[in-house]
Amino acid sequence: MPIGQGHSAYGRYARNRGVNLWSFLPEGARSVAVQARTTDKRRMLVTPLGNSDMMGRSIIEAMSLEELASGRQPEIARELAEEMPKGPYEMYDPISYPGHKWGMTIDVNACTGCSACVAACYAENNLAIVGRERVHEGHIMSWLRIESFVPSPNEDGRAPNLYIAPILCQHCDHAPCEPVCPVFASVHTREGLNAQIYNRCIGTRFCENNCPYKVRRFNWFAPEWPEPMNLQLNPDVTVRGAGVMEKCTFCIQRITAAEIDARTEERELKDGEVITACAQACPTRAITFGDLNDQSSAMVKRRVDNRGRIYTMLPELNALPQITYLRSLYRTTEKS
Amino acid sequence: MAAASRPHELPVSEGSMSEVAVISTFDSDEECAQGILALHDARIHEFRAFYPFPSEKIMEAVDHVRAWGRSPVRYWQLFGGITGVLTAIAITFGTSWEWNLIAGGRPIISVPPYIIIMFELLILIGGLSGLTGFFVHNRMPVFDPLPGYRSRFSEDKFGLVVQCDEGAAGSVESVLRSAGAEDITREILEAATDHH
Amino acid sequence: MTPRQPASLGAAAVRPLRQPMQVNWAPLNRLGVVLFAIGLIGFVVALIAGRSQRVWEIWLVNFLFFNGIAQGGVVCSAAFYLTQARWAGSTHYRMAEAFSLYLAIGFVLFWGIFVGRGSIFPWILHPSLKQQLWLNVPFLFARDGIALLVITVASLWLVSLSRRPEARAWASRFSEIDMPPVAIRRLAPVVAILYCAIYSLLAFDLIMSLSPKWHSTLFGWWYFATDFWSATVAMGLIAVGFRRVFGPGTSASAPGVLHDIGKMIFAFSIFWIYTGFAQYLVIWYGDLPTETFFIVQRFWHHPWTLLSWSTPILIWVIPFLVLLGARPKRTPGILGTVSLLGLIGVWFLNFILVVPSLSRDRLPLGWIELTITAGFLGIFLLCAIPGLKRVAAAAFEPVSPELQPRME
Amino acid sequence: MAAAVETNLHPRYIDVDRQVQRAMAPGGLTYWMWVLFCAFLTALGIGFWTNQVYKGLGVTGLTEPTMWAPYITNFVFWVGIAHSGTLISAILFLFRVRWRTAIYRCAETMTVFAVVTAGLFPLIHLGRLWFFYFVVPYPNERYLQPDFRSPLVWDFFAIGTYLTISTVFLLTGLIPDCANARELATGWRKTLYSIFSFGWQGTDRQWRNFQMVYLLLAGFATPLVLSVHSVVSWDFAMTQLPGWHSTIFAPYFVAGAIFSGCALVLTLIIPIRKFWRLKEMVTIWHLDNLAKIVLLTSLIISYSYCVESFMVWYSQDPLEMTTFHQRYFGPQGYFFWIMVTCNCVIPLLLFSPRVRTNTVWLFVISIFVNIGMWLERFVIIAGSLATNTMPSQWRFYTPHVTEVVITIGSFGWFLMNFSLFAKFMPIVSMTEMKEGISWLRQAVRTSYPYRKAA
Repeated sequence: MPIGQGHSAYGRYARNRGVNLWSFLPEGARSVAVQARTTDKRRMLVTPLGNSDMMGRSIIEAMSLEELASGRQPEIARELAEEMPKGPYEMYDPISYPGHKWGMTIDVNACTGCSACVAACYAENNLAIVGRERVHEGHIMSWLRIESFVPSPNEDGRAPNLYIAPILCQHCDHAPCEPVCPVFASVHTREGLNAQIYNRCIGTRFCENNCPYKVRRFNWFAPEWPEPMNLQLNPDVTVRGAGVMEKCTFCIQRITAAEIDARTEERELKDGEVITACAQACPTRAITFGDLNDQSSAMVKRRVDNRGRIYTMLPELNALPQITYLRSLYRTTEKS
Repeated sequence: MAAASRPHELPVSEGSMSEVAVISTFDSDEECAQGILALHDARIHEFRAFYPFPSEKIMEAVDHVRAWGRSPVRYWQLFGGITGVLTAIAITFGTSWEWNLIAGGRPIISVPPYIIIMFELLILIGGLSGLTGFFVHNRMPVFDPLPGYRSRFSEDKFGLVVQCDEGAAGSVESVLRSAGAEDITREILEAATDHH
Repeated sequence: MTPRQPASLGAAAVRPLRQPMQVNWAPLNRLGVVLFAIGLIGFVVALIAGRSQRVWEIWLVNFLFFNGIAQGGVVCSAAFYLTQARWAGSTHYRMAEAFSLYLAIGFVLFWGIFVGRGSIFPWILHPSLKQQLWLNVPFLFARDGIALLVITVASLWLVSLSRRPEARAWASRFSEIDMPPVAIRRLAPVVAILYCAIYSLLAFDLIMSLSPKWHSTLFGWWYFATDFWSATVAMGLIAVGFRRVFGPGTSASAPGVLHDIGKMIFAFSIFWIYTGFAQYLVIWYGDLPTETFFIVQRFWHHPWTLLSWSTPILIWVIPFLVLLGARPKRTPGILGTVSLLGLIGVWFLNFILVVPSLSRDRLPLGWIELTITAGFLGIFLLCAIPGLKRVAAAAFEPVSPELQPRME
Repeated sequence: MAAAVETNLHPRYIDVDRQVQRAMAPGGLTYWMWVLFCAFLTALGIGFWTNQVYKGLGVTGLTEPTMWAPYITNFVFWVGIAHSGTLISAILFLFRVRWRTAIYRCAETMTVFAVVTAGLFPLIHLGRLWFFYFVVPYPNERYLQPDFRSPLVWDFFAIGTYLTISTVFLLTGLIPDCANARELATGWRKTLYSIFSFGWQGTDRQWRNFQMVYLLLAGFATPLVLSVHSVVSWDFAMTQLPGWHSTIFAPYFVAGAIFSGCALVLTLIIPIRKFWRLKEMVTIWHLDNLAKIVLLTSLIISYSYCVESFMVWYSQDPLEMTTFHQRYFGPQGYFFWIMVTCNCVIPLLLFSPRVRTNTVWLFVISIFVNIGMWLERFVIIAGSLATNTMPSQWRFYTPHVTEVVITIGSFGWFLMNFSLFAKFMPIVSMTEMKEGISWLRQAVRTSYPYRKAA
């Protein structure tokens, strides 16, 4: 049962939203016995997530400390490597990105699932808040979501209790969403970003169909921000209208602002100058953002330092995501 | 008549007498085809056949008699098709070059998908151009009906119309009658119409 | 008007130059024997020299190629019955069935693959845990052997029915609603359905399983369409050959018949490129490594590039461009050349489908391949002679006057 | 039936005219009630569409992973329906198959209006309908060009070409017929037919060019048929989505299209020949042959289902395995089994000549086939999207009233257009029927002796 949520303050829109279970507990209590009974009140239990079974797919990976120490890959990675063809398989010539090429490293082991990144993303990018009923309909607008999977029974005792990781647009080099767009609304920038150009979008929703990570969000209705919520909108970010597809931009407004600053000061962009909202908000520093072409950037270093743990989601699709995850770690001796 | 026995000497479309259209009606396409061959044997070439459906017998007779060859409409279609492919190449390659946008890591000029556009425009422009050719060569739409047309020629009768000088009309009629025309009438033409 | 000739014979129903009994089949016979002997020697020498992989991979290529022609021909004949095609009386049935005798031999030659299985199928050496339920030696050879036996028996049965007088009489009558004899009417769809199912199975088992990771759902369909096309091309070669021997006066070599065969070659070549392109495009776009490697290796990597690109050129580009008009279809020299190149193209295709899966970086095309191919060709020619004799006989059968495009 | 009395083994050409004229006679009350009913359904659909455009696509039951469910299903369904028309009119023309003459006009009319209906659905499903022209390649001040790599742009070209060429083909074939009708009609109808006959008089030169252009259009329409539904299938096959990404889709969809299209021709022509007394023209022989095509294409799609399932199992691809497992045994698995029953099992009845020559059986089977084919597209589209690569994002589609009404409205729209056209234009080609009518009568009498009334 999630705890620590709910609001009692922050204005009329936030007040009395949700419940903080802590408030029911006596001071200093770490556990309490409760009695459950039916109240005959019906309330929809809503979750944006569907299936909690990962079905053995390479979405959130974990490895044991022993495997890490001995340099072995976990079973799922070995299986996937086995499936890859031995010979050449690239249909397209690689495209070069001479300037910056933005990427991200996410340490799954450091992620606690606190959802600060999600909140930061909502605030930074003017995401529409749709409410419980429409979340139930499947109309949630979050660009970044915390996924949690329950390990399958056969992995019992050999995996963490729960797989948790933030999932957002992977900014794939071979982005499946891009070529299917008829109007170039989904297109790659010369800095390796998977951009979504709202003005071009006509809402065919083909991109989301072909997105293997399902991170694109469609404006089913025109979003509304009642007074005075409209005043807290980020002026650097467009507000999208009805019928438009949207998704994570790697906070392109921050990238652009930093690049403009650097250009006016006639200097190179420094590592760490651009930081996405999610990375900024993450209390455990699980998310690092940076330039892949800069070999000394913290993001690249983090990958290099943890090269035994790196993986990309669903590698068999060859989408070449620019987000690299670091596997979660667990001890095999630990029983769950 | 004597003319029927000496068909080679039939004067056709000569002199300054007024022109007439000799309109013969046939009951079956078989007879109509025979009529066409009879006219050919009589060295009469200024005729026009009307028939309500594309009868192969008549068409064969017409092919035999006239040195038309195959319809030029096919060249319209051919050149239309080529134009279509070239147009498609121009717009697909051209805009890709111009915009130079990366999508999904695919090459800027991605030939396999463009083949589909080429094919569709081949069909589209080729088909429309063939239709245009059809209209042009048939001089359609026709606003003034051709001399000698009878409404039953679009229903159940076959017509052979010969344009000739009034003096020659008699001999033409006898040729047609001997071929099996069931009904023959004359229509005096006011001015010479174009024979296309 | 002069009495109409059957439309398919065109205007050129001229007196034949020679009668069928005057044809000397001995040179063809001798050629077959010589080629077979060469093949046998090559086969034995290569096996003694320990080149078993090369022997058996080319064996597989030739098995697929020649069986494809013979089986495709019988299915052509079944398709003619299903569509009640009577454009050359009964002659085009004889042409399609000309190679059917080879099917019986092909069934025997299939077991050569069983003998050489160890040097062909990679999943025997490196069994895949996931796929071994399907890819294991006893099951594969049992199902393919039974399937081949079934379709061979059904095909030969159809051919024997088709050669009966009542079928021949039906073929030289003309009325569209008039149906072929009832036994054929029942068997022809069975053969067609079996062909689609079994040749898909063979394509999956004998070609696709050579690269066990690769799969394409259209592959079976595309493959049996290729075989069907190779049979139409073989019919084209027969027609052109008979034109050389008998002149344009027979119902096997008349310009109208050449024209109709040319149309078939043209149409099915387009279908071939369509199904081929449908696979290429989907794989190109889908960008899944387990699918793309098969194509990337063949089309973009040394030493396969040239052979791979030559197949669509020989099977589609040349037939399409050359046979676009009516005149080239009626010209024996052109039709013959296109057909011959097409057959070579199909052989290349079988080669390029089979061999790169087994030897990734080297192109094995030497004396072993040439002699064994010659041996197969020899057997094929020897099997074809009785069938060709029947074509020659049918070509001189008088065509019923009812064989006209229109019944009055 | 009255038709049986009039049977004449040696009909005159004018008999053809009379029969077709009878079908074109001013409609009675029943006819106009039917047209009004269809118009009402259309209006209902338009109303709901307007509401959807005004409020946003959220009024539908579409959700996050099932971004395309009913609209694209309808699109594919109607495009599929459109295919048999060109098959019958063009491909069978090239093969010189004679049974096409009596039914090709009906099939072509169906084609044109089915494409018109199909073309609406990409628009209906757009998020921003008012910017649909962004897909059209033309020089513009917004500095926009479509991406020719996108299957949706191929769709635009393919559907546009198909609509144009099939309309041209229909109208070209109508020219001599309209000339015929012109001579028979009076009043405003005479003006109508005069316009559509373009002054046709049937001279030898006109016919020669007509034959050539008709042949060439048929020759162009034939590969076009293959390409259009292939392109439609590639909307799905080009993606990486398990259940969509499959090389067999192109020919399999084409076969499915012809399957459903021929079934709908049966659905339409059986009542028409009964109510408008065209049994002398559209004989049981025609229906028998149509049924054979339905059977053949049913076998092809059964083959495709088998190969698809086999290949999933053969490749042991975990993503595909899960999707197909869900397709067969998931929460909406019953759709799949209904589909298999309608598409693969019920058409097997057509192996029996008795069924093939019984109009009631044929009508019922054709309805089942259409249900099955609609479900097939639904199963592929909505089902595969719901069980995608990210298990956390699975969500099955449930319809809301908007899609249901718009779907019904599309049937109303199609049937309204078709019924109007069939009443005002010759629904059986008079010119082509004249050629072989006496042959046809005699041949059918001798070949179907056990169905005298046909």
